[in-house]
Amino acid sequence: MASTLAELEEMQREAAKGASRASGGMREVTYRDALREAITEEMDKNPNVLLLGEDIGAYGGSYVVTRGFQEKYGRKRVIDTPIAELGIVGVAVGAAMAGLKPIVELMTINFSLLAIDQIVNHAAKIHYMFGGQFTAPLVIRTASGWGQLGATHSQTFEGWYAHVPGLRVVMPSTPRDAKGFLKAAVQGNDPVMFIEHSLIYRNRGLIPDGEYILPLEGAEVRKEGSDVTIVSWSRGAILAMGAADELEREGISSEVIDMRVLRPLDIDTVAKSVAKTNRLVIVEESWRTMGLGAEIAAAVQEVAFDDLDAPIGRVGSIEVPMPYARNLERIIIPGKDEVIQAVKATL
Amino acid sequence: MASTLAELEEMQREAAKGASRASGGMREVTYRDALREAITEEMDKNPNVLLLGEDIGAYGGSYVVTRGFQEKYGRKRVIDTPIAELGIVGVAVGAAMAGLKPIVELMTINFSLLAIDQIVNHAAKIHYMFGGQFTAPLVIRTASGWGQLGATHSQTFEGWYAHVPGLRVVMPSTPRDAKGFLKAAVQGNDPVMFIEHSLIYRNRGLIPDGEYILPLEGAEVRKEGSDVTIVSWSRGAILAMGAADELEREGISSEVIDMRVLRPLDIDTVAKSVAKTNRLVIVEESWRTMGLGAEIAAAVQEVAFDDLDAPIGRVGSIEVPMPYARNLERIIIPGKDEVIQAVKATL
Amino acid sequence: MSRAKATTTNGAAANGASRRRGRSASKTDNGPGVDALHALEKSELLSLYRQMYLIRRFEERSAEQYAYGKIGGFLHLYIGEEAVAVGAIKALSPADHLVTHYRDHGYALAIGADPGPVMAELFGKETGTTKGRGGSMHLTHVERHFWGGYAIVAGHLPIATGIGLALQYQEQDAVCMCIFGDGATNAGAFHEALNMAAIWKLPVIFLCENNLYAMGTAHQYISAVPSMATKALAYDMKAETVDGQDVLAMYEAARRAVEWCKAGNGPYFLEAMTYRFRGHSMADPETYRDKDEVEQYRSRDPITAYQEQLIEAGVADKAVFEQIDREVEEQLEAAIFFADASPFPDPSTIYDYVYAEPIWETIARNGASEDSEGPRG
Amino acid sequence: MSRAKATTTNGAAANGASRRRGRSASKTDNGPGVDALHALEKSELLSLYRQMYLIRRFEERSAEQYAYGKIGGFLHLYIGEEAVAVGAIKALSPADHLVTHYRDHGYALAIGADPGPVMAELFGKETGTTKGRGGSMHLTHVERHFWGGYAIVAGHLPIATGIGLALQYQEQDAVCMCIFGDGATNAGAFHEALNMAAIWKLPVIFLCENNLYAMGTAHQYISAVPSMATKALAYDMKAETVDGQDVLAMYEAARRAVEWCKAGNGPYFLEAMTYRFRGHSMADPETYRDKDEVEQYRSRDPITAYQEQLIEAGVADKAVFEQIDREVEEQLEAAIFFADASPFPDPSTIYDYVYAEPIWETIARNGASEDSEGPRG
Ligand SMILES: Cc1ncc(C[n+]2csc(CCOP(=O)(O)OP(=O)(O)O)c2C)c(N)n1
Ligand SMILES: Cc1ncc(C[n+]2csc(CCOP(=O)(O)OP(=O)(O)O)c2C)c(N)n1
Ligand SMILES: [Mg+2]
Ligand SMILES: [Mg+2]
Repeated sequence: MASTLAELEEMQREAAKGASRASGGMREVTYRDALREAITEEMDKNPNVLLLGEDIGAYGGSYVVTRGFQEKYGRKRVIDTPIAELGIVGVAVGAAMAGLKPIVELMTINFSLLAIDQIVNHAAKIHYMFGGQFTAPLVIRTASGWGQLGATHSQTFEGWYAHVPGLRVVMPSTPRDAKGFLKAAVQGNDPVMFIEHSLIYRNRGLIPDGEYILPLEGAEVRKEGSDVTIVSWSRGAILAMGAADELEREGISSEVIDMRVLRPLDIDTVAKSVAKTNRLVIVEESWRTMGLGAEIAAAVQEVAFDDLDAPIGRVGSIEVPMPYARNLERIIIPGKDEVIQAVKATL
Repeated sequence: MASTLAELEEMQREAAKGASRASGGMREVTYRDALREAITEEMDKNPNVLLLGEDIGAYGGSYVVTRGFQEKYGRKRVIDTPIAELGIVGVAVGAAMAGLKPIVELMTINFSLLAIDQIVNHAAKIHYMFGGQFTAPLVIRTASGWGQLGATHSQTFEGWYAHVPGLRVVMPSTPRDAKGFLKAAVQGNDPVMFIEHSLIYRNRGLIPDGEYILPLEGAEVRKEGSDVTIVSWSRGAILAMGAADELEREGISSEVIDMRVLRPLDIDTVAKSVAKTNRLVIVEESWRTMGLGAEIAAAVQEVAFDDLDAPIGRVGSIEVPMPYARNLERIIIPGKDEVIQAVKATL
Repeated sequence: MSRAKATTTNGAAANGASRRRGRSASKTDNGPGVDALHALEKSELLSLYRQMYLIRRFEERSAEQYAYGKIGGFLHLYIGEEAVAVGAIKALSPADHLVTHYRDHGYALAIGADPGPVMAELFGKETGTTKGRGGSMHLTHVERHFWGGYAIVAGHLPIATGIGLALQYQEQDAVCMCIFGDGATNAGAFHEALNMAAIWKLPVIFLCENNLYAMGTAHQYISAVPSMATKALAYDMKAETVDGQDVLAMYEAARRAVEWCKAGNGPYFLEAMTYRFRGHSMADPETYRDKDEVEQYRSRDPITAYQEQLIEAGVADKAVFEQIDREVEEQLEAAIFFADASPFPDPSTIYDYVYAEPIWETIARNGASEDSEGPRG
Repeated sequence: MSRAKATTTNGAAANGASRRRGRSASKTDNGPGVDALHALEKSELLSLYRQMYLIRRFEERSAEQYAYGKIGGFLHLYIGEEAVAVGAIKALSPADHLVTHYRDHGYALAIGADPGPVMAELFGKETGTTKGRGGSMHLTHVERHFWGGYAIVAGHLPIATGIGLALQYQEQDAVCMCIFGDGATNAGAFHEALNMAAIWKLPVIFLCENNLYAMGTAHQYISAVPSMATKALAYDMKAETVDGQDVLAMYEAARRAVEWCKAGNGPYFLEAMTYRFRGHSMADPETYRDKDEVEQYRSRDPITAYQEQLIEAGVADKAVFEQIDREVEEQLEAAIFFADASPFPDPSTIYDYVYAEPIWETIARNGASEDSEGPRG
């Protein structure tokens, strides 16, 4: 059982070794580089893969994920688009229907609201509405995050996308998941919302040396424990690990689950854990009311009612439009202390 | 305790009598006419109230709520807009900031996705982001509903709006609430999402004779009961009453709560009821995953954990893009049978 | 400051001189449609008539079936506008692509969909063009790359642009034609799409059916300019306005557009002036326009006008048309029979097509929707 | 087909002949800005200089404070574009209204906000223009109806249009000026707003700061037309392109726009050609443009050019400018001191301003967020 992040990485290294034995081991990369590898591998392999987005060319992408790609692949395959989120996603939907494999970058998930009609009413509907005759297998990469960016640039709407049948929604927290999921998304036949996080691009982690993909399904137990289950995803999962670490020192053993894929949602893995720990705390950066934690809590109490010894706790952001002032922002976004407090409340 | 819809109306009549004693009683109107009364009363009183929307003029509104208003109030106050949901809402935000009181009609809530950036990133943010210096007190009227309208025209996103601090979200099920809430929304100083339902415009109900407003807060117990609590809103609340009726005949006594206001959410009233019945079923027309029922379930298990004798049940739509075929549509939207089944599962 | 590119129609561009026959032209000048009248084979000319008549009668029968309760939801009839679809589609080759708005019956039929599956779709049957899933607003014809009707106004313009991007990317000798109404030109999606199509010089024909109304609102209240083609100026896009009630003029204009795009010149904006003779959908009370106005437009019926034109030009006589009409009636009788006789989708298939990849085990396991306790879980 | 309305700048419209003084004009022709040079009082001319210099130095000091870690998030400097804001705002009267995008420091200062509260806002302090809630991108100045900077590209164009609607509705003799970049003209919101402003003939000045780039992408890759004013053609809207590096030309053009709107002619599209000397924001690596190009534009610095113009015209000498510069430096020193000395918002006020009406009892009771167990419940 891992009790520190270093130990976890060791664990992951071990676990992944098995998977990548053929290619001879693991190496450490940043979350950003993991994404870059996924994109280039897929572009090198499949000439129909192309990138569309604002400032992804000469500027290199607002979070520098696509730097150098336009030089390498040319303007035909790395297209700087106008600031027209609705149009860009729509163009990608059409291109995907007609046989290309577009990876759209929306600078941040906040701007995805402008494209949400294309995502929800078009991309997610194409396959069903036309009786299975067409698909729109585009990948939308976008970033959640915050950092004194103000009310309109600090939100995260993963829970909304998780509501929509027809979409697959992924929100990886590690370089390994980021690369494996992104490759799976590109190779798959369904529209995928692929949500990154601006504050973890520089995080480092181990990935298998060779090519690998991770199917877009399933939560993962990041750390085993016996007293309480802490569930989160994206940066929240890292926060949860940190909190678990500290709790461990106080003698509280927590099992940490990274949801990773938000639609379809793997409630099963959470329920299994709760059967063991009998306690659950969900951690998210979103506003708590109608954040994804609501669904997880509602679904878990349904399947694991008798296993629960305490109310499921939810930790989320304070429900206000994000103020700019850094002291307020720090209070609003949940931190380790809030997670620890919520865990203790269940004990 | 009312056990039929007729009895409920009788109850309401009685209850409302008190409130409207001054104006001498109640009268029966349709949901549509209740809305029309609210709009005309507010327009007659306040010259700054104006209507904006697609086809609200000569066409009379897609659900005929505004018929005749352009003749009565002129083109200045009843403005047919282009098909430009984003722009319309944005215009209303600006007009509201500058002192007008716009009531925007978005034909259906499906199209609100095109305007969601203006609703979430602008209307809901104005007051907080500018430190309380401005408000954007517009009212957005829109309709949920279905009826062989296909995948893009049969959705309902009230749960999404309930996620957003800064917005008030209302979804009335009765003519009385429709009128009282709409007037409160128009008189208020905050942006309001006012969500109607296309399948209940012709429903009749009693409203007080004179002028009245209902503050935008609070769930309402529509029927008292002791064995189980059924929570819903909008058309779902009517469905729940029907199911309760039938359950009553089988000897199962259910308490029915109409949430009515979806932000702020009145969990307290639900929790109080659950303290009595120890069982809860939530009914909604939305997809269940990340529907508003998720939040209600998550919040109730938190505050009423020890009161619950069974998992909270959720009834929602089958999670597929709505097909056109009527036989499939009927299966997808929950009906009385599904509610009854879910109630029995908690007993 | 860019120069105006919009022109009015002229018959100069369309020609098929090699196939020109010695038919006498009734019109003395070489106005719109005359070249086509000369260039097209008799069978082609009659086929245009047949298609228009088929659409007209299909719509009339649809209205009737709607009244019987066999069709639900919205039903947007194409009556009065038949010449636009028929003329435009005539200019497309099998390699070309089509995307339309919800008023799509005419396009489905013009591009070659069988009336049977189209009617079956309106009935919501498994044998419909989208297996009863899409309904009236979402018809398709896969073989001819008709990617469907779309019900969110202007939402399909970016999609058509994306198809155009794919055609260009894969260096195909094909265009994507995109149909929408005058009302759609006021939506942001329209402008975002046109801009991208223009920047990237994509082979997309933006065909605007200007029927003067968006639902119940006349264009002057919702568009700053009366000509929708004006809007192409903002993108320096080649544009043209054509009489959409004249099937041959329509065809010629569409041909010019196809040629322009295939020559690598980028997109083309075509505005077809037309009029719908019926309400916006079956629910429309038509309170927003004068009976007189409607009557005036009805007197310029594209089908009877074309019939007269062909008779005058000596292409066919009354008997030929009567024969066609009879055949169409039979075809529609058969289509309705087919639709009636077809089964509704099997409820057990309700989860089919949500995802193109198989639903994964996790979702099946966690019981959110598909668990064993029944569909609603 | 509508006729092009866009014109290039000419100095003819702006005049204030009655107040013309006997100052000798250095330019022989009556080109842009010359009328203004004659018409404005010396104090007004110097005030324009002072404002530009204040903005320049404010931005430089902001960059410095950012480097010290006192400012967070984005910081979009206005350096190089000062003449646009200063010239444009000069044309507004106190009754007029202003809405801008996130690159808003220049506008806040030009319209009269104190540098102290503006700097305090950048620091996120309670004494800032929005009490530390909005930050750099959301400055305001309530007294002068500056309704704020907005950070969603083009999202504020409909809002400005709505303010214009309110002005017209309430028959006020005022305009709403709306500032945005070249990149914003490709967004749907831009078009939806312009269309409505044009249909309803609203008193809105759409002032596009064409600095040739949207973040790191040059306009030719993302706009189908090089002149943003071309896009006004789609709305038959009066349009003009002006040299945004010339503060007097800018003022004259803005005056024409204000007069046009106030005369009830509807909206006016003004495209100011400008250039930002620094990166898009502090995070910008500036990999997308040549150093040479930047140097070339820097050599046409709007502030030094104007200083020279005033010296040449005999309005002031070096000593006057040195005096102004010193005063500005002191003002900024005081502003930074003020910002530094100001408190951060009190955490107990974190729920203030979410709603304009008091938070109702229900939400307080149900403990979703505001319950007694602490802010996160
Ligand atoms: C985004 C959106 N807003 C509103 C509607 C409702 N609506 C359906 S058709 C229509 C009018 C469209 O008019 P036009 O584009 O001129 O096409 P026409 O029906 O005249 O062929 C409207 C407003 C919709 N389907 N989508
Ligand atoms: C809807 C939206 N998309 C993307 C962004 C990110 N973004 C911020 S500024 C900007 C460029 C805007 O360029 P322009 O309109 O020319 O203004 P400038 O910064 O040059 O003054 C972009 C893409 C945003 N804020 N909003
Ligand atoms: Mg139309
Ligand atoms: Mg720019």
